[in-house]
Amino acid sequence: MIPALGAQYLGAQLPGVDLVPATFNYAALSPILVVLGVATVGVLVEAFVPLRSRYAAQVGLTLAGLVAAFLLLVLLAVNHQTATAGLKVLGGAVLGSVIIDGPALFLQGTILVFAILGVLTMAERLGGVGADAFTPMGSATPGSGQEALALRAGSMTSEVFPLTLFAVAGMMLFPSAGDLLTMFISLEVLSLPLYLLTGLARRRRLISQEASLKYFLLGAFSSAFFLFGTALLYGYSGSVYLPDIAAAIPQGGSELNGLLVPGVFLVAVGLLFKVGAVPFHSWIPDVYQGAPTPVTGFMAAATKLAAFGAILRVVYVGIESARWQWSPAIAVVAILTMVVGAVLSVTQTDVKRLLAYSSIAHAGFILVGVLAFDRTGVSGVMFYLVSYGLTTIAAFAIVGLVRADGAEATHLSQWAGLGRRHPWTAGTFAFLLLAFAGIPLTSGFTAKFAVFEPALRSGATGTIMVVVGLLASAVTVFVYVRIIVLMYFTDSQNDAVAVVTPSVMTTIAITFGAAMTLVLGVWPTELLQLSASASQFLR
Amino acid sequence: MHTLTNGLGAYAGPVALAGEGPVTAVTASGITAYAWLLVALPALGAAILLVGGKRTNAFGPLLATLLSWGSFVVGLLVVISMAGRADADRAAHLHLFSWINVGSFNLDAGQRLDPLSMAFVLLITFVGSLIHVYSLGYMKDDPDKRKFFAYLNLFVAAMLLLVTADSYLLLYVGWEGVGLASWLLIGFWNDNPAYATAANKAFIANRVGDLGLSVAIMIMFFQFGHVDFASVDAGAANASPGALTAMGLFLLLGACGKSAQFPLQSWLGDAMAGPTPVSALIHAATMVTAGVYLVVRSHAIFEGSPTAQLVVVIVGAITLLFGAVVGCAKDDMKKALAASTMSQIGYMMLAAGLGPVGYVFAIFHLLTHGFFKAGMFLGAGSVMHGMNDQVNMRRFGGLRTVMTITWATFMMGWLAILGVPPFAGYWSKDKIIEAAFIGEGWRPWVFGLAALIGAGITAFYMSRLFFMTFHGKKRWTEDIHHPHESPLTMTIPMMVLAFGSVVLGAILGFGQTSLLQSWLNPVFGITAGTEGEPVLPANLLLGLTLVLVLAGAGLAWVRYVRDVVPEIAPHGNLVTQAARNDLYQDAVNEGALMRPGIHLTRSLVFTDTRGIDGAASGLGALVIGASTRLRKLQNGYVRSYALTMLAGVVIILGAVWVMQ
Amino acid sequence: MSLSHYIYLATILFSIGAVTVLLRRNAIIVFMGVELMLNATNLAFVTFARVHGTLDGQVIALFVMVVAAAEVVVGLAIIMAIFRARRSASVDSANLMKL
Amino acid sequence: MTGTGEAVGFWILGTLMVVAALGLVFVRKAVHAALCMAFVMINLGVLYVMEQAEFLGIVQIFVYTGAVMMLFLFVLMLVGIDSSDSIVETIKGQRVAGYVLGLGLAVVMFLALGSITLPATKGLEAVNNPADGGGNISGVAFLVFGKYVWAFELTSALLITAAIGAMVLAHRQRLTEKLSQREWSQRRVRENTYVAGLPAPGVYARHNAVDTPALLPDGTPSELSVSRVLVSRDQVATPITFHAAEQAIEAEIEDGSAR
Repeated sequence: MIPALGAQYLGAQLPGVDLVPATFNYAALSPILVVLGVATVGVLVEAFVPLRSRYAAQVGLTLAGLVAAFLLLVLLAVNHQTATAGLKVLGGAVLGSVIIDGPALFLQGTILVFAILGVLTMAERLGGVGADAFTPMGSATPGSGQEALALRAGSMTSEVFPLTLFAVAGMMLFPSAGDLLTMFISLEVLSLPLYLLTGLARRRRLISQEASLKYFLLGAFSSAFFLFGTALLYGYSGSVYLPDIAAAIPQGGSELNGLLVPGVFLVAVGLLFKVGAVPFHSWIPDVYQGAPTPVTGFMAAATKLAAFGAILRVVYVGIESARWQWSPAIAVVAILTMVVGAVLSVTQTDVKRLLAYSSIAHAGFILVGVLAFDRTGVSGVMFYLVSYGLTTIAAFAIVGLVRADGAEATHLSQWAGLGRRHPWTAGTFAFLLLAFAGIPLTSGFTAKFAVFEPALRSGATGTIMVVVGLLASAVTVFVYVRIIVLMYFTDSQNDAVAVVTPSVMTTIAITFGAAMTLVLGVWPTELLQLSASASQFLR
Repeated sequence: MHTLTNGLGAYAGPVALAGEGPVTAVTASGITAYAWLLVALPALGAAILLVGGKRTNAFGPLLATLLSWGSFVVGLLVVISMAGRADADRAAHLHLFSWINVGSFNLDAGQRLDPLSMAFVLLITFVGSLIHVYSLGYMKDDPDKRKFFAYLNLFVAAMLLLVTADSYLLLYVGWEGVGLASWLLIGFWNDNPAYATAANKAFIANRVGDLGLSVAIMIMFFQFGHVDFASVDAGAANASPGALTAMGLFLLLGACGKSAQFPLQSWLGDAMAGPTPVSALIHAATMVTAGVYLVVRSHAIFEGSPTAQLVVVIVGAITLLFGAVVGCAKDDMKKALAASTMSQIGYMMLAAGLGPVGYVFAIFHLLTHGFFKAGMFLGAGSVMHGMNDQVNMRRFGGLRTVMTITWATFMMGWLAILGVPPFAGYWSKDKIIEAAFIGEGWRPWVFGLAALIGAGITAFYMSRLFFMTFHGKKRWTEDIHHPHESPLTMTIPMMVLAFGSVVLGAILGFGQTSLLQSWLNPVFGITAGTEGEPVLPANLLLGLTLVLVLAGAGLAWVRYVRDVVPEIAPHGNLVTQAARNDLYQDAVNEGALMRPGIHLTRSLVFTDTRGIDGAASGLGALVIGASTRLRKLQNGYVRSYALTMLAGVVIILGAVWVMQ
Repeated sequence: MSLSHYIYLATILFSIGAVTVLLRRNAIIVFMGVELMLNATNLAFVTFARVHGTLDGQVIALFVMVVAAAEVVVGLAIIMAIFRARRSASVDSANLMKL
Repeated sequence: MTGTGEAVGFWILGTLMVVAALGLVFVRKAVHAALCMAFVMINLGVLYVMEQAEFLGIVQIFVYTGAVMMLFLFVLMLVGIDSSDSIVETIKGQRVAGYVLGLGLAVVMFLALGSITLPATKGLEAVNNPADGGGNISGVAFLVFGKYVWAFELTSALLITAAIGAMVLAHRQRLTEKLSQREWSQRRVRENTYVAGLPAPGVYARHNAVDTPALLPDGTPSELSVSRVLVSRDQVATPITFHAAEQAIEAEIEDGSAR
């Protein structure tokens, strides 16, 4: 906080510059600040706490920080809730750079829940010294003596926990950023740790590093597009603040229109890349496959949520009034995304890749809701993100437990007959798959309904998208049922494949995810109402 | 600087609640307010048995049976209280909870308790509970008995949810629930791969049907904005015939899947792989009739679309003949009964498609059929119980003396299905035949004759089954020494059902305005005497039917009692062979309709990557082909990925530029 | 000379950067292509700042440099790690995962 | 509109920059590409100064070119040159498609930009040279610590992440005691391998460089004498040329003795 820079002083000094001093609303920022603070403490833990107690310290600290942040957030939301308007907005936390309004609170809370579940799965040790999913030493060459030595010496990359926290902070800021610069920086804050986490898998290190490289190069490529788009929009409106851009659109004459549309699309490229929309999706299968499985689950759930939150904000706060210029193209993207995601998942033979393609298809379904241009669309999208995320984290946590000779057995053929030997695990997984397929009585159905319904009402384009969406879901049903049949009705060929017994942490994550998948399918009203009351963006 | 704007369109508040539509359904009160117990009791049983695990092994089956009876008692009380009210007040609506609340779409979960649903409730809970009792004996030595009872309870709960739901969506939940329970029970002995495959076949045929149902619901939603019965009924009055036809046809597709009607009939025979009580309950008495319920429940839609109605009648007529022909050639006792079920449901479907004339008869036949068919299936189970699980009728014969009770109860069912007066079938089936002859032009002749001829064939194959099993010489295999009568837990339910087969028809159907008709009156609003006259005099039809039935039964007596029944099936002529092969329904389906489905099944169980190639044909081929081709774009080179991205950017920007 | 020439120059540099990403196999050069794209963006920001008469564009460009610097560190670390494992900095050799 | 001086500067620098940037696509050696890049960046700095962004121009040259590009060069040196430097295309159609798309991007952007007319340039004179003497640097500072202070603080998270990332991926913690020279020699004797140490590279008479293997008495090169890294990178010089010269001398001596 810079209290010394008073407004009068600045105004007197620089008449030509429109400067306003920074005002921090610490209360509104507190959850993010807690997460960032704990992350920094985590870095210090890395430096000062001896190896023996480092794991416990990091995991405890991280979980405590996340829970504290969540509680603060709940307090924040409850304090500003009124009976009629639902979640009241809090206003710009820092001069409009960070907007804490209904959607922001809702999405931040969800990210924290995802983060808690994600950290629970990441911290799984399975009897080892450090987290089982992560390499003992990131810098050691895969398969080298150094690596074996590190394993014996009991070293671990406990840095993953502070890194995760930094990513979480970035994710929380991403959908609440009020200007494109803050959005860009949050994008990087959430991406950089994820690039690193992707490359730290314990097993199949080469694939993991490859995933990291691909993610990084394509991510940097896409954020360059985002930035160029921001530059064009800045040129268009003279500001990077979303409300300023929105204000410029109606009065902007045709002479600058040439900047607006390319600017919007280039910004969209950066955001659509993060959600994995076709044709910006190609990183998803490779990265999801290569990353450590708990990271994949966390990433799939939380990044998608944060990025869709940012899309919602850009669309509804910034560029909605120009929507006739850009929404047809994005509708095409949505249709392509659903079709390509669904069709490609048919021929996948690796569970993680299959879920990755399914995640692409889901991004398409969610985009349909975004394009409804309606408050119910916003709440539908938010509901979809919550239910998809919870299901995804649980599903990837289960994938991480199915092992053959200590390594994850991700090839589909290895899952044959799993239902006979591990009925509970396979049953839960089958249920989660049904949720992905959108079968009624699972959250997947309610969620699909919540995004398709506003789209149907929005007009002809919406109807076309919904029809394509239904056809695509029909294709994906085949894919998921195939796995279920494989688990229950084929004879196992490989007795070496077994489900390892997880610790209580992973069990909590899986149970919570699966239970919520059921609850949100049978009794979605509460969350639907919450998301509806939190769907008003502050402009 | 910041203002709370509402530029995204006003937030749509809650709109009219479901169930408060124009149809006069009073809010449930008294015992009716506890109708949720109908579903809750068996659901609780399933939950206890599944969650409780092995601890409930000892008392679980008994508990499940008691809870099922509890459900029956609740149903009975509701019916009694309903009977005490005036016609107009009989339909009650019970609001359960606010279910889905998405923007402008509000749907509450609730139960619609009207005479139609309560008729089903009584059938399901009564037959279901009897079969619970029967299973106590039948499954006594099965190690997984507890799971079996849990699934049975689950089935009863789902089926009751299906018939008491107040909206298509909640009905769909029950619909899927019975599908799940059926799948679990068919594959109950899934250690045997053939049984597991059968379960899968049923699963897939049902999914095709479900797709139809869900599409129908989507159309309804799109058309009316609601999916509860009240609003749909109200909306159907003003909807365009085209939309109603679309809804009707998709509903029919759903009904065909669940009720094993042409062309989705092939799974029912294979479903006999499940334990026999399951076949009796699910695949004869209750679940397979859900399609009929759906069509009757949606009568407002079908009445608005003569085309859809005609298709229903055609499907019913085809299936009733189809099932009858197949039934003539089957040597597997259960499969013959399954074919008969298919055929009888064809009768109901036909009746339901005839319009207001036929609804009551469809439901009437459904109820009587539920009794006598369940009774016969239990009889079949009893025979299998005594004969080391044999099902080949050519190795039965002369069981009358050793299984007297089974023989006697089975005979009641046999007489009932034949339509011999005064047994139950006489009252219901002959009415359908009569109704089929009502109308103008070619229709009464085609459909009436189909129903009439069907009755004759039915008499033949059912008598064949009865005689081959219980009469004639013993043709038992060597390993069977002492066939024995089943224990009381099994025979008592059989006796109860046999009693029903005898008297139920007369109770419900006697008189000018029968009991059932006046009971269902508030639902359909039919008054007696409005149905018109058949093209042939009713008495002549009755006589013709009886003659055909006698002829059929006589032929069977000549061939299977007087003549010697060969232990190995004779080669037979082309027709027999075709019938034996289910009239090549699998082949036909595979070639024309089910081909994608079959290939799906195959690829569903693939275990290696090459399995995918095997799936490459039919509809799936399109998707899989596209998938294989698209896959090549994912070549692993990061530069290619970047290329895709840049191409996307350039194409979008270029396209937008061109548009402007 | 109109200021839009600067924007045209930025666009050209941005496109060249993108082509570099598509065509070069050395991960480090690919990464330099991304850097070139970011620099082109900065040029656009600085030019638009001049058009609008505010310093915001310059400040944003400054932040972009900071972000790019952080990105460079992470990126080069990842490239180094891959090089150590594979003895190759070619982005094409990293294609174990496909289809 | 700008002055003539700026126009001339723009056209010269702009042309040079585009040519240098194209070098990134076309030059074969990675080091040359990096130098091209550095050249573009320095010119960008100059353009910034021309555009009244003095602070940014200086930062661009000092920090970006001076630090970031040097980091690039440093890593390039570490990684060395290998086949990846080649500009021969291995993915079918990639090169053509790349050119087409690059050109396409430029064309669509040009079309879009061609349709705009920038508003009258306000210029930065008012903010850069106000009457009270605060300059460009103060103006930027006030914005960084005023309006954009949150972004500024947020970058700290990025920098910490980058630091941890570099540590995680590049820092190798020493897990075993470092052996002293004495211990090394003791171990060699104990294991009885290379007791006298590995052969030194390239010291055979005519040549000495670490990439040249030593020649064994029978004239074959000794793999042991060069670093494994060089071998795997295929950067080992062949000793055949020296060997041939050697034989030529020997032949000459023989000839002489026979004469």
